[in-house]
Amino acid sequence: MRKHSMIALGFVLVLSLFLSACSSKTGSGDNASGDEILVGVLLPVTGNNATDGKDMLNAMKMAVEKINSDGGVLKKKIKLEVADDGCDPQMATTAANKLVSKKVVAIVGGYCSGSTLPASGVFHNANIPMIVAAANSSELPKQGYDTLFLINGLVPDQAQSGADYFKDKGAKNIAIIHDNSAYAKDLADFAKKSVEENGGKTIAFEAINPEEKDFGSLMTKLKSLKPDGTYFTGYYAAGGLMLKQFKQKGVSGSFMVGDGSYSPDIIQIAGSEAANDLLVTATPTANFIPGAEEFVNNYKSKYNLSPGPFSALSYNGMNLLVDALKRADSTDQDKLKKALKETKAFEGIGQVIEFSDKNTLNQSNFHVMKVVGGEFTLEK
Amino acid sequence: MDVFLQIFFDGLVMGAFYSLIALGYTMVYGIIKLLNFAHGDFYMLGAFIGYALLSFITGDGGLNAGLLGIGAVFIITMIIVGLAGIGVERIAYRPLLTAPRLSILITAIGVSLSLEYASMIGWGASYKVYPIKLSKNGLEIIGAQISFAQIGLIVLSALLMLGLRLFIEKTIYGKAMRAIALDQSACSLMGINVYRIISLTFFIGAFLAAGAGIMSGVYYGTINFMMGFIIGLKAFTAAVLGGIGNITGAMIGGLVLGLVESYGTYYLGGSWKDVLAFGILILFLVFKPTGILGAKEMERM
Amino acid sequence: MSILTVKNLKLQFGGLLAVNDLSFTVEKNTISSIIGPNGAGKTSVFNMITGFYRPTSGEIELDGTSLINNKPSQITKLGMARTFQNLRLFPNLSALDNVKSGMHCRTKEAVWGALFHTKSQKEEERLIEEVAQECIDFVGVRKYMKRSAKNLPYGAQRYLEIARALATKPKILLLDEPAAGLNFEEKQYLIQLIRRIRDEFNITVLMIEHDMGLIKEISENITVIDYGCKIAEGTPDEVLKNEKVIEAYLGKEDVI
Amino acid sequence: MKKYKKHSLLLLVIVMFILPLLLDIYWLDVLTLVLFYVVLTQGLNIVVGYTGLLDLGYAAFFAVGAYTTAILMTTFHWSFWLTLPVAALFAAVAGIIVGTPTLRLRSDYLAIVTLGFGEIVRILAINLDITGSSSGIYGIPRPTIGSYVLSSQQDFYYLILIVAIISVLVVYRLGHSRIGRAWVYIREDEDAAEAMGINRIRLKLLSYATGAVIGSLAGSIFAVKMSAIAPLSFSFLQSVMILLAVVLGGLGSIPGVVIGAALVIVLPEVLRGAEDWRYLIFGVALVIMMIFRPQGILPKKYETEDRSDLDEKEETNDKDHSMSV
Repeated sequence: MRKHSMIALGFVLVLSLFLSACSSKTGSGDNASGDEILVGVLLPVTGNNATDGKDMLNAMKMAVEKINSDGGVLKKKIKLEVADDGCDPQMATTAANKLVSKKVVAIVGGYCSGSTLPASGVFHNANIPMIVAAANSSELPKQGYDTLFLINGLVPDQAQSGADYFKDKGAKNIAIIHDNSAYAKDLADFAKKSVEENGGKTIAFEAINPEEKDFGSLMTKLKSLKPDGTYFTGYYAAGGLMLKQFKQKGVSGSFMVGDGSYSPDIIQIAGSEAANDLLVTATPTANFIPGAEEFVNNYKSKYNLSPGPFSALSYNGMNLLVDALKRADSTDQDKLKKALKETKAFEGIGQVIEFSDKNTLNQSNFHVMKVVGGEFTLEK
Repeated sequence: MDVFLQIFFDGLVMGAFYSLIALGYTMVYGIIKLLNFAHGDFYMLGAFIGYALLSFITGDGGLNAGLLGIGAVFIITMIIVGLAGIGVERIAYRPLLTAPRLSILITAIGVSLSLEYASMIGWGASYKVYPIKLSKNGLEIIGAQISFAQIGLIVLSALLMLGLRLFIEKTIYGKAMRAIALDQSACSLMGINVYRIISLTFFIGAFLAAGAGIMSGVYYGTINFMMGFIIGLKAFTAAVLGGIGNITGAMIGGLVLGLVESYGTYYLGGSWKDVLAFGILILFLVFKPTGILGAKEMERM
Repeated sequence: MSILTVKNLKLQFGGLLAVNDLSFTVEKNTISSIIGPNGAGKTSVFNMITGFYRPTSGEIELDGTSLINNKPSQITKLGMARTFQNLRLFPNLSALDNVKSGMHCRTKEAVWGALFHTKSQKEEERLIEEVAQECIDFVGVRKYMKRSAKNLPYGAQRYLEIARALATKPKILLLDEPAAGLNFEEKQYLIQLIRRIRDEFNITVLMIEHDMGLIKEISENITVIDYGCKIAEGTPDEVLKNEKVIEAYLGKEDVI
Repeated sequence: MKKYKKHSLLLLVIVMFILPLLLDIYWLDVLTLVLFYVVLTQGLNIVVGYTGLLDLGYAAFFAVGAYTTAILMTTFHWSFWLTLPVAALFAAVAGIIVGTPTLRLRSDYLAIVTLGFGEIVRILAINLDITGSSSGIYGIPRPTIGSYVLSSQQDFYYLILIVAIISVLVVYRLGHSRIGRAWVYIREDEDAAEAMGINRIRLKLLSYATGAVIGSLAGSIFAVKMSAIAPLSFSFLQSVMILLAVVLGGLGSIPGVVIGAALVIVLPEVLRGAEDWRYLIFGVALVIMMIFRPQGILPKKYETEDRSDLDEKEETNDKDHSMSV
């Protein structure tokens, strides 16, 4: 029977671990609400998407630093509480619950749609407003949460801008490839719809595995289909390799990628030669935005890095939250929700934010970019 | 026809990678009946160490390394990873050689996790880009294109495999390996240093996997810390396909798997590729567990 | 009256003919033996009779029922139990749990009973416990009952394996070299044990053995095989005088 | 003695029921996850711990439960409680489908085949429309009891707690029955078990099916708790984590496996500060564990008598009769 006393002991140990851990945590949480406003950040800071996640976090920290040095908001300083969602739905819910337990006032973040979806449900249940800076699957607004605000353009808009570009260039036969991630599949589905509505034809609709490296036989297949344009909706790691092999195989037509691949890394992976003429549908980064020079320079001098694809959006998201806090003049969640909803022509870097009745952007800001000489340029 | 041939070449390139990695699997399994889950991670380690060395000797990531330089990096990397293979065997597997199968399998999973995340901490989670650019030139054979890089890749892996074959068949060490595969305790009674031969086996397995790793880095251009996982599983499939424990079988199995995946991608679509690979694996394990080249086992009820 | 009949049994491994055209019968309530030099195919015969090997051709009948194409577990249920040449106990389990395994084919409670502790399940568990303890007492290893099988002295492990086989309530018990590794006193005890199995339980015993002294003492009937063929049959005295048998063993074993 | 054991278990259950009142929502969520793992590990414990069949694709059964419930509730508007038996049935069938071809395989081949099946299930979930392909299934309704809607963290904590207690009970009772003993006999020595009249094929399939049903139960609750499921939750890494919990705790040992489940979930949370280091620490810990304490933290004891009670240590002249697989 000694065994059972050991079990009991083990359990008591585990439980005391819980209790001590949570009591210390809640304690610090209460302190934070004294002269600080705690804002939750939900981003992938580990794992495959950590690069973009950290770029976003950097921009948010920059925004918070500026706000706090300007005297903060509601006479309090902003403090960030970062939780890692790892782009994994299960990790994301735990991370979201962690943020809720810390009594954050609001959330900024959300990179992968796949993990943002379940997390947004947690925040909705806790009535905490969430400003989503990057994730833009059309499934997000479909949930109808009044706590969820999307400041990136939506997938259908992006798909439309890609399809329109193809139409303008007279490209009719389009091959669409996605990487089976929630977001890429969504974008691919809408792209197919848009292409066909524009009178074009989807001659191939293919999926790849995101970790894939060899697209030899897929490119052989594309080559035999002779597309006028190929649209890859997945992320840059696979996008770069695919582009390289696309050019190696000499597949006809132009190669376009979605904003998941909008990163200088895609040029580096494919090589600047192969990346020439690569098209990207995306919301332009700060570099292309008139008036964003200051942001870009500050970012570069602070982190010794160029801003990532979603840095500007994250910066805007944080500033929008502060703006709404000021207008609400309270950290009360219902008031904050209302203030966010009533945002009128908030001027961020490269975008003017106003929400539709579904809490999505009234005005999409997607453009087509083109790589020339190893650099992204604004095409349309 | 040209498309058919083109897919054949595409499959051959993938198959060459599978074969090289499958060799290590099959050798280790043949000798100590250990399913070395961490084997694919030696491939990853090879890619990363090759990357680090290239960056180190040239200062610019190997952009201006001559052919000789690249060759040297190739060999040094393979030796370093080979030694890492010995290290892993000494630390993690040797204490467990007589332990139940389950323990050693779990250990292998632990080693795999450790290698992966140690690399992630060392080199970061994002994709690293090999800066060596390969020429796009190549030959055209009946309408199908095959680049010199692809030819080089296939030739190089064929040479490595040929070397291994000769080593196993002609040298005293190779003989000792084959003997241990048959009866370990008899070998130690005959005065063969079994542990040393096991170490050697791990060295060679990791050595070849590392070679495949650098080749993949140079050929595809990107590496990351998880790159060894899926390819490790595929290589295992290749080893089973050819008859596990059988060196020639591993080579053939790799090529067959590469071809099957290549044609599968073309006709069924890329997302079904892994289902195809695992489906084949299951079918073989169930209906012909001894593989293409394996002998028939006695029927037991 | 015969309980086990083997007719024209043949077993081929690839090109090797392990058992060739073997026929013999075992009479009810006898103690019989199969002997032969090493590699003669004795254990292969046992493995075919108990269903572990599928014979290439031939017929095996237990009490008039054909055993061909039956799984080992079905054959055990039909009333045949066996022990193994190299002890095959369940090493980590207690001696008692080892013996309980024999009762599996004589009981029938399934998941339902286990989950809800039904009355019949409790009854059955009591029965299993009772029979297992009886068998343990019968072979005399009660003092090791609660210890892991692998921690038992070697002799006790041998007796335990017999107890486990008895718990299946067999009509016939096949012992594969039961005396291997036992010392003189232990062998004497084994002889007593085998006799008691036959006399008290009316179980027929068929064994493979190398120890001629032991065989002479308790076997009533002996079948000699060499290279998979039967070369002699009869009482110990008849068989051991047979020239073919002497030839087969010559210089190989310290016969007689 | 028995009374003492009962009391401590009862105390434990009471503590588990009171805990939600003391914990903040984050730790409640972590504890809920631990309980999910308790259910999953108990299921896997039957397959790996009792029967000795190494299964590296157990997450597949978790997936079958989650997807069955999700599809029935969203597309066909079934009540949650009605989906449970259907999910269990599907899982049992899936278990038999996985089990049948693996029956004749050796342990490490078996591991690979189950891994392959696990991956196939995940890839199917990604590629099929009925499973919502890669984005999975969203908006799974909350279960109701009468007019009460289970929606808060607490509700799901209690739901999974009850299921965890039931599954522990089920696995305990099965383990101490004729069926459970037969599983262990198969693990210890398949041939000897067969010779004792145990139909190993039928019992192995029963083991797979029972394990699968328990796993699917966890999956069904997971679906309604998360209200959204995606293929990523049913990856190979998930299978490995469940297996780790079983092995760390001690194969076949119910309390051990419960502790293993708690460790596997709580450690990464505690190590969250270590971010990138945690999986490395995990990997190294596994290796060390296997070398120095392969039987797990709280191993199952089969000797019912204390070794120290025996007067002398007798020479055990046993030949090597370990499984010659």
